[in-house]
Amino acid sequence: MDKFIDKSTFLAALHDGQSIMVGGFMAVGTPEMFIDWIVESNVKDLTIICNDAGFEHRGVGKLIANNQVKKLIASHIGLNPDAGKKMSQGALTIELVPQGTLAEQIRAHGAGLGGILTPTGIKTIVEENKQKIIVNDQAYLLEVALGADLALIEARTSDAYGNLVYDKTARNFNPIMATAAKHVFAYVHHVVKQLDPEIVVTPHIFIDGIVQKEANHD
Amino acid sequence: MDKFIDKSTFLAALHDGQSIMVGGFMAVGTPEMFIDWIVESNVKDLTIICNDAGFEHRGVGKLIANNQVKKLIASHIGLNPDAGKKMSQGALTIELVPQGTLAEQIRAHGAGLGGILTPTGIKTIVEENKQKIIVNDQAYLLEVALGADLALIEARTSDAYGNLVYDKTARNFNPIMATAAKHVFAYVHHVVKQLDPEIVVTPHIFIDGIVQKEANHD
Amino acid sequence: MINPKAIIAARVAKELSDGDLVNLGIGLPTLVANYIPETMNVFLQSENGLIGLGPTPTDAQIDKNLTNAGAQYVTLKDGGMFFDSATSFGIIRGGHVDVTVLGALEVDQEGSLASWIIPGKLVPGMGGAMDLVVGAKKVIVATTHTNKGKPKIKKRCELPLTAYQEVDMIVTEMAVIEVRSDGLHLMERHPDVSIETIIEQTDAALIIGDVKIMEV
Amino acid sequence: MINPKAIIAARVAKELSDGDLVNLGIGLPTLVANYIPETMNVFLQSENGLIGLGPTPTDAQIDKNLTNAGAQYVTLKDGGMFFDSATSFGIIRGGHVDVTVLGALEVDQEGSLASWIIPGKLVPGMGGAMDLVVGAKKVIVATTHTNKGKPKIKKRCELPLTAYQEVDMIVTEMAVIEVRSDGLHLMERHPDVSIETIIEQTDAALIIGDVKIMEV
Repeated sequence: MDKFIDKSTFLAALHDGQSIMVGGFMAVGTPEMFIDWIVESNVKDLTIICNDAGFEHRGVGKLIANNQVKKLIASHIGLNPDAGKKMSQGALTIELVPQGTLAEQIRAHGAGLGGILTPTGIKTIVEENKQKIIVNDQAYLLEVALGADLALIEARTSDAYGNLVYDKTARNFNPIMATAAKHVFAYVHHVVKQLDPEIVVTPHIFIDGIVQKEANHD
Repeated sequence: MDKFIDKSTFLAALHDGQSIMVGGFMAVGTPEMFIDWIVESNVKDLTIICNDAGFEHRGVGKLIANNQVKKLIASHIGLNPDAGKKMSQGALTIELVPQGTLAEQIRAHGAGLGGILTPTGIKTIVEENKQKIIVNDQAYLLEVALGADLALIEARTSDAYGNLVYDKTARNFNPIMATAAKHVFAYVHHVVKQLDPEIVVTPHIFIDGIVQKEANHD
Repeated sequence: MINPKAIIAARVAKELSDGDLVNLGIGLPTLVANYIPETMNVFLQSENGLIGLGPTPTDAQIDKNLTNAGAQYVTLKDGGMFFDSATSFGIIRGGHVDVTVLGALEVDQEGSLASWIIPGKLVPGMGGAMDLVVGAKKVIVATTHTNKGKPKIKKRCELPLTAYQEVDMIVTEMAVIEVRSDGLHLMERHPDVSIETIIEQTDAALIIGDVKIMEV
Repeated sequence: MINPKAIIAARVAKELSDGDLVNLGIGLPTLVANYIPETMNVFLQSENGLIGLGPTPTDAQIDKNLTNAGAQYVTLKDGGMFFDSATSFGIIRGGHVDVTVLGALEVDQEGSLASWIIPGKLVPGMGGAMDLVVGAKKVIVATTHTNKGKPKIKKRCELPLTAYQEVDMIVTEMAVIEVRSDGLHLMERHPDVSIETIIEQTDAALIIGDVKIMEV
C-alpha cells in the first residue's frame, strides 16, 4: 500500500492525447515539479483542465509554451499572452468556462453526478449548445460532469496513508480535482506519520501516488 | 456583530408552518436543546428535513411525538416506530429520499444550484414525477434544490466570529444544512477565541445565531 | 449448518482485497469485518461520515459522537478521517467504494435488488442503500438463502426496487452466485448442500457450470 | 478631478454595511478596501478560496501561498479561513455574498454587464465574474464614466455579456446611478460635474429626479 512513488512511475503514467487536470490558481498550488516532468516527457496533444493558463514560464503555461497542449479548458487566460496568441493562430483550442461552473463540473464527476443546474451564463454566449431547464420558474443551464485521465495536485502535508491537507489559498481546485480523475498524483511538501482525523481535506482513498518535495527523484 | 443569542431570540424565530432542517444522523449531532425549545414553543405544522426520524424520545422524534410535524423529509424512519404509526394513520406525511440525494439537494440550495443529476433512484419508485435526463448515454434523475426557513445545527466548537468545527460523526448533515436555510442557528459545546483558518468547516458567514452549551438560557 | 450468518460473512470477506474501500450494511454485513485478515488493509467506510471504521469499543472507549450508520458505537483506526454527508455520498456515488455489502428482501436474476420497503407493512426507508448499490464498483448481496423457506432469490423482484440491475454477487449460507448478463451463475455450494437443494430453494433460474465447494 | 479611481472607490465603500460579506474585483474595485472605516466589520472574500482578506503584506510578511484572485499577495485577518474552489463558488452562487464590486467594458440601461471579452482583440476569460454577478445580493459596477470619452454606460451592451440584468448600481467618477425596473436613475452627481455633462457622456437614457451631490 505504499503510495510514495518515484519519477519513473510518474512518467510511465503519461501518454499522448491524455486529459489532465492540474490544480492551482494562477499557479498558486500548482505542482510545478509534475509540470516540469511532463515538459521533459514531451507527450503531445494533451487536454489540460486548469482554472487558468498560468504564466508563460510558470504553471500549465510551460506546457503551452512547449506546444504539448491541444486543448485548454479554463476560466481565465489573461496572465498568459502566449496562450491567447496560440489560440489566435489556431494552434491551441481554448474552452472558456465560468470558474464556479468549472468547479462544480469537476466536483460533479467526482461525486458521480451527471451534471448540475446553474444560473451562471444564462443569456450569455456560455449558454450556446446547452440544455436550459426551468426549476421553480427560474432558468438554469445544465452543465455536465467533467472528468480526466489524470489529476495532478499539490498539497502541504500527507500522512503515511496519503491523507492530505493544503496550504492557504494553494488549496483552490486541488481537493475537487483529486476526486475526478482515473489516476491522481499529489506533490506534497511534508510527510507526517499521522494527521488529525478532523482536519483531513482529501481522504487517502482518492490518491494513487505521492511525490515528496526534496526526495531524490532520479 | 455578536452572534451569541439567548433562548428568547431563538423562540422568536419559530413560527407555525415553517420548514426546519435539523442536523444529525440518528440523533448523533442533533442539537437536542433546540428540539426541546421547539417542543416547549409548541409551534405547529412544521416541515422537518432531517436524515431520519430520530427516536421517539430523542432527536426530531420528540417533535413528531408532540404532534408538531406535518411533513417529514428524510431517508430513513426505521428507528422511530411512532413515525411509521403516525404515517399509517395519516397524521404525518413522510417523503422518503435517498440519503445521498438528500445531501446533494441541500448542498445544491446552499450553493445556488437549481438541482443535480443523479443516477440514484433510476428505475425505482423514486423516479416517479421526476424529469429524466440523459447525459453521455446514461440516465439521471433531476433532483431539485432543497432549502428551508430555518436550519438547526450542532457543532463542537465556535470561535468568536462563529466559525465552526464539528465532532467526529456528529458532523454529518450539519455543515451542508448550515448553507441552505434563511436563518441558521448553531448549538455549540465550546467557544474559543480563534480557530486555525485551515480547519474551519463552516465559515462564520453562514451562521446567524449561536447558543453555547451550559450558558444560562433562562 | 449451525450459524448461517457466520458462513455468509466469512465467505463475503474472501471477496475483499488489500487496499479496498468497503461499505458494510447494517445487520449481517457488519459481521464481515470479523473475517477480514489482520494482515490485509481494508478500509471500511460508514456513510454517516467516516473512513477507517475500527472494532467495537470497550465500554470505556465509547464516544457518543462516534457511531456507524446503524447508530452503533464504533472506533476509528489509524489513518481514518471524518467528513460530512455530501462528501460521504460523493465518495459512494462517485465510484470510489470498491465493494458494498448489503442485505436483501429480494434479489432477482437480472441483478435487481429490493431491500427497503414492504408497502403497507414495513417502511424503514432506503437510507443510503440506493446510492451505495448504484455507486459501488462491486455490489455483494449477503443474505440467508430463503426467508423461512420462502425463496429470496427471485425471477423478478416484486417489492419496490432499491436499484435496477446493479448486483454483482449473491452470497448465502448455501451458495455463491454471480450475476452476469446472461443470468445467475451458481459458482459455489456449501459442502453440506446439494445443487438440487439450491435449485429447489431458488425461484430464479440458475446457470450451472463448474460448481465449486464453498470454503467454510 | 485629480484621481477618478479614488473618487469611485471611496463612494462605493459607502455602500457597505457592518457584517457584509464583500467580493472586490481585480483592479479598481480592489481600492475600495482602502476606504472601509476601521470600525466597520466588512468581510472580504476572494474567490480563490478565502474570507477575511487583510491589508497588503510587507515584504517580510509575504507568503507565496496567500494571494487574492488577482495573484497579488495578501494577508488574512483574524476570523478568516480558507476553503476550496467549489465551496468558494457555493458561497458566491448561493447568495451568501452581500455585495460584489467589479469593473465593466460596458454596462447598459437594463442592468446587463459586459466585462470579459472583446472578440478578436482581448480574450482574458470570465474567471469568476459570471458567478459573482449572478450570485451576489447586490452588484455594483465601479468604472470610469467613459473609456477615453467613449460612453461605457450604453442603451444596450454590444459586447458579449457577463450577465443579463443583474447590475444594481453603477458608480463612476461623475455619477451614482441605480438600475431599477424602469431604467437608470441618476441618484448623485460629482459636485464639479453638471447633470447635462453626465447626460452627454452617457449613451443610455437617464431618469433624472432629485439628484444629490456625491460626497467626495
